[in-house]
Amino acid sequence: MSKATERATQVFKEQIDAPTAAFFSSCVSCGMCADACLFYTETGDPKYTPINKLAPLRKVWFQEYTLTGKLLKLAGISKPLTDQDLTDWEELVYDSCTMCGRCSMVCPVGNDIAYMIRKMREGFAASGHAPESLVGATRRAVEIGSPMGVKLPALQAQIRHLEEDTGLSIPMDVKGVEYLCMLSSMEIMNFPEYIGAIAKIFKHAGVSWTLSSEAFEATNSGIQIGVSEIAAELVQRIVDAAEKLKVNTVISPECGHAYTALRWEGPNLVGKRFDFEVKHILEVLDELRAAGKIKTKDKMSERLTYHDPCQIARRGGVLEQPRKLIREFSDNFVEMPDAGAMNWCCGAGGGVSSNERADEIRIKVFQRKKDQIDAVNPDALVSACSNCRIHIEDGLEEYHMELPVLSLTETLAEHLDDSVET
Amino acid sequence: MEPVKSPMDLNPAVKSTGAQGETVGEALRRQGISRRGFLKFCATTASLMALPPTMIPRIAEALENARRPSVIWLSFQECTGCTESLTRSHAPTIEGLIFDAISLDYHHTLQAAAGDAAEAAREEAMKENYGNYVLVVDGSIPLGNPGYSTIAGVSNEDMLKEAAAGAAAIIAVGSCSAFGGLPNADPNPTGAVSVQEIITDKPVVNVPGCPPIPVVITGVLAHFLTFGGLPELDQLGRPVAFYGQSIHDRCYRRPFYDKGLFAETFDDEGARKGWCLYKLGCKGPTTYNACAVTKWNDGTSFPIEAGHPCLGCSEPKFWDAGGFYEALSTPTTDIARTAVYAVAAGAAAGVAAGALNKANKKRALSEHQTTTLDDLSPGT
Amino acid sequence: MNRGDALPANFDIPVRVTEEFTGNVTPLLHEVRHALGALLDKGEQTIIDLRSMPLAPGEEAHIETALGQGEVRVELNALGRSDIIETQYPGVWLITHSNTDGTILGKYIEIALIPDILQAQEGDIQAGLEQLGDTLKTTSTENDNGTS
Amino acid sequence: MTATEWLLWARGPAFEIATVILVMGIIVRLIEILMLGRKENLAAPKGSATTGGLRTIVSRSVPDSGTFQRSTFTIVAGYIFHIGLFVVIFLLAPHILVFSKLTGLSWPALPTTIVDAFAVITILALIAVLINRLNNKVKRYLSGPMDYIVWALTTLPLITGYMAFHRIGFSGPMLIALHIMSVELLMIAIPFTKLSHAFTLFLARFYNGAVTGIKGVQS
Repeated sequence: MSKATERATQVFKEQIDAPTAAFFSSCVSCGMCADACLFYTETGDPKYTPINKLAPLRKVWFQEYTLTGKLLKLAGISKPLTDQDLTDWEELVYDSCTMCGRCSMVCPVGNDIAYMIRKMREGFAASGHAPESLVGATRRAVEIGSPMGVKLPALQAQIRHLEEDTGLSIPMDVKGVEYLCMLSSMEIMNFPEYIGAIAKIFKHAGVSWTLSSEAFEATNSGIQIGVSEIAAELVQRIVDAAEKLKVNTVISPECGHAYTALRWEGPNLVGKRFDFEVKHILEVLDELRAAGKIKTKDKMSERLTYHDPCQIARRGGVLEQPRKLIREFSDNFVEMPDAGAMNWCCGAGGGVSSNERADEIRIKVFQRKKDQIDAVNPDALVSACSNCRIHIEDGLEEYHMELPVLSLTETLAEHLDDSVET
Repeated sequence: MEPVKSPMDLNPAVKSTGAQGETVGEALRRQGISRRGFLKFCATTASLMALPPTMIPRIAEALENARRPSVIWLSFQECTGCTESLTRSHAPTIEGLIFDAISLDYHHTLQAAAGDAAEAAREEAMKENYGNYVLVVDGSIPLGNPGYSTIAGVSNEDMLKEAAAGAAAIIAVGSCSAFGGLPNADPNPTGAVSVQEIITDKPVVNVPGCPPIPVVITGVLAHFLTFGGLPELDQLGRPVAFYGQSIHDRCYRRPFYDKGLFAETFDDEGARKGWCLYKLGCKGPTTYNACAVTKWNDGTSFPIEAGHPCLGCSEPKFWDAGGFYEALSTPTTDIARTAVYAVAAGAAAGVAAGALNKANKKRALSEHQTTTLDDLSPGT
Repeated sequence: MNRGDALPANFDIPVRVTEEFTGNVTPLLHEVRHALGALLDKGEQTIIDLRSMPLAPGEEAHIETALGQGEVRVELNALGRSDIIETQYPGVWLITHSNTDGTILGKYIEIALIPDILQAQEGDIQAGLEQLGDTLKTTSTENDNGTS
Repeated sequence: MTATEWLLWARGPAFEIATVILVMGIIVRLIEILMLGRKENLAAPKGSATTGGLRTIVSRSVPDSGTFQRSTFTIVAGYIFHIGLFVVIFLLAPHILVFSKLTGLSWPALPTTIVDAFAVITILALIAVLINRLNNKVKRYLSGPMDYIVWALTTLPLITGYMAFHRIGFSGPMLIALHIMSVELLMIAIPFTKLSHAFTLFLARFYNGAVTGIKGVQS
C-alpha cells in the first residue's frame, strides 16, 4: 500500500461516521441520483452517477467497519484501496461534483451523498489528490488571505472609489456595531457594487455595520478542497474579528459556500458555539423588510426569475427570503421549473469554478441551467451568489444568450426609496 | 348363550383353501349374482378405482375371465386399524364383494386357524401359488431388535423377505407398512421401517393412510384383479388414481381458502359456517389422498367435513410433521424463542463488532496527521 | 341415512350449508346438457359418476332437485336395490346403486335412450331361455304323464 | 430426502438457521452503524434535527414532481414491486400465521386470489426492473454480480410461492418446501447485501432529514 493510499484510507476511517455507514448500507443502486445530477444528465456518462463518485470511501467503509467486509478483506476477496482508485476518482470527486446536494434530496433511501463527498475530499486532499488549481487557491487563501489573492490594500482602494462615487461612508473596524459584513474576493474584484449596495441599504434601514480589515474574506477554500484544519483556520480569522469588534451578527455575503462554511460548518470546525449569530445577507435584508425598514420606490416590470444558489437554498435553508425581497422591487416574478430546494446547480459550486481542469465540463453541463432558463424566458435573472453569477454569465456567453444576471442585494439597493429614512 | 361366530363366518373370503381355478365371474355367479348385478358390481368397481364409467364394459370383460388370486396378508407392528377399516362393514359392500372375489389364504387376525395350523396354511399357499400370490402387508418392521415383533418365532423381517420372494405383487397397506407410520415416529424406539425399505427388488404399492380408505385398498385389489398388474404409481409408490390430487385441491372448503375465510378456533363463527381449517393446522395442501371425494363410512363424510383439519395421515412422517394443530406455513420450532436468543446474541456480537470499529476509528483519529499546504501538492 | 337421527333434537350440527360451495353444480348441469345434445345428434351415451367429484354437503341433493323427476321410475333388485329414475329431462337418468343394507354404493347420471343396466343381458336371457325351456319340458312331461 | 423431509427441514432447522442469521446479521449491522457515532452539531439550528429526520423517513417515499418525471420507470416499477412485496409478504393468511407465531400479533388477511394477483404483478414488475437494469446505462454501470444475485433471491420466493399456490411442477409438500427454502435464502442474504436497506433505510433517511432539518430545509 502506497503512502497516498495509506493516508487516504486513514483519513477515510476518521471521516466515516454513523450516517455514512447507514447511507452505504442502504444504497440499492437504483441510479436515481444520476437523474438528479447535471453532470450525468448533460453528459450521459454513467461514471458521473453521484453514488459512483463515492466508491473509494465506500470500499474503506466496507473493509474497515463491517464484519462481512473485514472477513472478505482477510480472505483477500475484497481488495484494498489503490493509487489507481485515487487517480481515477479525483476527477469525479472534484471536477464533476459541486456538492450541490440535489442527489441527496432525491435518493429514495435517503442517502446524503453531498455529505459524503465532503468527507471523501478530506482523504483525497490529504493524500495529494486534489486538483492543482484548487490547491493554489487554498494556498493563496491561507497565505494571502484570499483565494484570488486579494489583499487589504485592494479592498481599501475599492472602498475609496465607492465612497467617492456614492457619497456613502463604508465603515471599517468599527467596534460594537450590529453587523460585521463579510465579502468574497469576487465581490471585491468583480462586483464592488455589492459593497455600495450594502452601504446604501443599511443607511436606509438605519442599522450599524462595519467591515473588518483583519477578516474580510468570507470564502473558504478549505471547505471546497476538503481540509478541515485549513477551513478551521480560515473560519477562526472571522471568529477572532467578530469577537474583537464585539458585533452581534456576522453577515455572509452573496456567496454560496461561504455561508455553509461559516454558518453550518464554522462552529464545528473551530469546535465551539459562536457567541454571535451568522446570517446570510438575504436573511438580514428580509428581517429588515419584515420590520418595515426597507421601502422601495418603484417596481420593475421586466420578467424576473431567481436562481437559488445551492448552498444558500437547498443546503442553507434560505428559500423564502429572496422571493419576498424580489417582490419588493418586481411585479413580474416567475419561478423556473424545479426552483427552490430542488433547483439545479449552475455547475460551478464546490470548488469547480476554481478548478481550471473542470472548465470544459462546467460549461457543458450549463446546458441544464440554460434549459431551465429557457423554460420561463425571463428578461433578467437574479441571484445571490457571485460565483453563480459569474459562471452563469460565462455560460450564457458560451451559449450565445443575452440575459442580464443581477445581484439581488444590488437590485434591491437600486430600487430603494431614497426619500424616506426608515 | 349364542355361540361366538368365528371370523370365518363373518368373512367368507377367509378360507384356508380357495377354489383357485375359478374366475371372478364364476365365483360371483356361484353366489347367485345375476349379470345385471355383475354389471352393477362393475360400475361401482370402476367408481372405486377412480376410472371413468366408459371403462365399465372392459372391467366387466376382464373380471369375468380373471382367475381369483391367492392373497397372503402379513401383519407386523400394527394396530389392526387397517384391517378394521376394510372389514368394518356389517353388510356386504362392494369392497366386501371384491374381498370375496379373492382367496384370502392367510390373515392371522381374521382366520380361524391358529398357531401351527395357521402357519402351515401360509406356507402351503405360498408354495402352491409361488410367483402368483398377492402379498398384503400392514404394520412396520422393527430393525432395532428382531425380537420386538415376531410371529411364530419368526422375525417380521425374515417373514417379509420370505413372503416377498414369491409374491406377484406387494401391497403395503396403511402408513406403517408404507412409510413406517407411528412406530417410526420420533424417537422410533424399535427402529421401525417400511416395507419398501426392506424389499427393494420389487415394486411395492403403497396404500398409506391411518387407516387407508377401505375402497382404496380394494380398489388396488380390483385393479390387480381386472388388469392383472399394478396401477400407475406416484413417486412415493402410491396409486395415482387415488393419491393423484391433494386433499386441498379437491376439498369442498377450498373456496373459503381462496376467499381468505378461515376458522380461527374450533368453536368460532368461521368454524360454524364451515370455513377453511388451514389456520387450525389442516394438512390438506400437502396431503395426497382421496378422502375428499370417496369420503368415509360409506361415503357419509370425511374429517374436514366433520370440522376437523386433515392430519396428513397418508404422507410420510406425518406424526413428526409439526403439530397437528399448527398451520402448515408456520415454523415447527419455537421460533419466537430462537428469535429472542438471536436478538440477544446479535446485540452482543453487534456491540463487540461496534467496539472493534470504534477502536479502529479511534486509532485512525489518534494517528491523525494535520493536512498542511505541502501535503496538498506532494509533487512540488 | 340421516345423520341427525342419532343426535339429540336440540343438537345443532355446527357445519351448515350456507351456499353453493364447490361451484361444481352448474358446470355439471352444463355437462348434462351437452351430453343430451350428443345423444340426440349422434346417439352417443354418457355416464357421469357423481361420486368422482368433490361435492359439498347438500350439493348432491341440489343436483337431484335441479334434474327433477320425470315419467319413469324403475326399481331393480340385484345385489341390493338400485333406483333408476328418469329425470324431468327425457333421456337423462339418475341411477342410485345401493347394497342389501340400503347403503348407497354409487350414484350416476346416465344420458341414454335406456340405461344399459335395464337392458336384459344376453347371459341372463340365455339362462332364462334354458330355464323356461326346462320348465316347459317338465310341464309337458307332466301333462303327457297326466293324459297317458 | 423425501418431499416431506425437505418440508420438515425447511420449516424446522432451516428456518431456525435463517432466522438466527437474519436477526443477528441485522442487529449487528445496525449496532455497527450506530456505534460509529456522529459528532454533535455545534451550529445554531434553524429547525429540529429530530423532527426533520422523522419527517424525511416518511416524506422520502414521495418523490417531487421533477424527479418523478426524470425517473418515472424506476419510481413506478419500484412502487409496484415494493407494494406487491408488502401485500404478498404481510397480507397472505399463511404468512400472517408465521408472523403471529414469531410476534404474537395478528392482522386480517386479503383474499388469497387477490394476493395471487399481486404476486403476478410483482413478478412482472421485477422482470421489468431486471430488463431495465440490463438496458439502462446507469444501472448497468452501477450493477455488480451481487445486484443480479439479489434480484434473483427476491424474485425466487415469489415464483416458488406462485408455483406452490397453483401447484405447478412438484408435489404439494415439495412446493411448499421449495418456497420456504427460497425465502430462507432471501432471509440469509438480507444482512449481507443491499437488501439490508429494508432496515437501514430508516436510519439513512433519518440522518438525511436531520441534517437538512437543522438547516430549516425539508428534504
